[in-house]
Amino acid sequence: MIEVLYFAWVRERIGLPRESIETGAATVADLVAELRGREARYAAAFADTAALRVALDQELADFSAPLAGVREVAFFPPMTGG
Amino acid sequence: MIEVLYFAWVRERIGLPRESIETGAATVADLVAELRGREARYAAAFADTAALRVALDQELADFSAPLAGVREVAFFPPMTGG
Amino acid sequence: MAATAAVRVRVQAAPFDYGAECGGFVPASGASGAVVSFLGIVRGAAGRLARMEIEHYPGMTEKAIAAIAGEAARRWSLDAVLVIHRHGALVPGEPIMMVATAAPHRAAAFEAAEFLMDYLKSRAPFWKKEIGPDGAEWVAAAERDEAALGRW
Amino acid sequence: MAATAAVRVRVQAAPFDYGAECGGFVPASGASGAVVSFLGIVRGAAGRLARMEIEHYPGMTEKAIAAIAGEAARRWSLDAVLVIHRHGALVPGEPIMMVATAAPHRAAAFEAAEFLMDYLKSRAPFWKKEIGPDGAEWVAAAERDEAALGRW
Repeated sequence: MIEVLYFAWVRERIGLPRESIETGAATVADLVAELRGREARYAAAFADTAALRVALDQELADFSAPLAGVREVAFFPPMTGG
Repeated sequence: MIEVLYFAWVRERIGLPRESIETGAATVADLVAELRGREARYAAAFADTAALRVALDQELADFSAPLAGVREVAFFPPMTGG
Repeated sequence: MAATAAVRVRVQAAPFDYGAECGGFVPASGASGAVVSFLGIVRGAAGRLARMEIEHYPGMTEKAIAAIAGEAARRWSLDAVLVIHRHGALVPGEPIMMVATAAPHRAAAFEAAEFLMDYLKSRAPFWKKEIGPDGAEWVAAAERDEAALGRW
Repeated sequence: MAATAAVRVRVQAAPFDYGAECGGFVPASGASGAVVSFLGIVRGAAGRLARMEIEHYPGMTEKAIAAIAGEAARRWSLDAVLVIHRHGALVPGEPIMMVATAAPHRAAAFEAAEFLMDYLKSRAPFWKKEIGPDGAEWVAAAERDEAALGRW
């Protein structure tokens, strides 16, 4: 089981802030492919991963990063703080 | 008559903060030469004009600047504010 | 100095008082000769913006800011760093965030403050949404903000 | 913006309160999104400095600072500029001077504040004398301070 969090418009498109997912995905990209296949709202949120960022256990990561040992994955658009 | 002001170590070497001088000097450099010839304390203060700055009527100027129409000349070391 | 820089980070919904924070930062700056403070304010844009909502990622936000501040303290000789960043609903004129740096020399204080701003803008997990008369819109990341990181 | 920047300059012997000045500057910043403040503090240098005396050129000082602030307002889009510089006797830990800038964007606020500092250091008629246990000495102008003007 992995905790998956969504922020900003990713959260709005998917319609929830977080969920627990049972997955055998080896990498972030595999997880994204799996989520895309679920429902139209996921396909919409993950249509363009170039517009997305990912954090693994609260550290920024690449989409090619492995998920082994990861407890928390977060997807969000580029940050706009400051 | 021209008002001549001295600041910082120039003031200390000459021993006064300002004086009125009757001079026919055409430029700042001419005035400096005239002052240098007065007394040892002036010679000491004006020994190295590369270490000095000059302002004419409260605007920074060059030593080659003409004195015509100038009412106030100030000599001082490079500024160290801030 | 770097090893002993006093770093304080606050992530909060409540407004803060820039003057009081600046005043409070000075004693914390120790032997520093130079203090630089930056304040970001919600701009009104001629009635186009009714309010702003800032979402963040609790847990990661604090870690990310602490990492950025720690990196600044490694790169420059700093005595103290303060970062405050708000989340939640904000109206035009309100303070969004501030940074303050204290260093023996002004160049380090200025550079560290600009470094903090550049990284907070693109690497701390905050997302701004603007709510105006024509609806709500997530603020898009500016390419120049990403490009700004290249100078460090 | 440049034409309407609110420029305030104060040259004074009395101490000032950095926090209060920063707080008071924010309302003056109008529609600005970014405020940058800089504070210079007398450094103690491990007991080497008993006090500092700052001499200035009354009349020229105010004009020179106003000219520098005016130049900043011409170069950057600024809403407000504040410069305070002290003269007379100061002890370690006391504020020497401050600048504050307000602008729609942070880059302009930062750059204008650094420009003001660089020019005030080498072009405003102030001279610092350090008085310590070994006597008094006029602070020599640093070559790097003159060189710093080259970047603008």
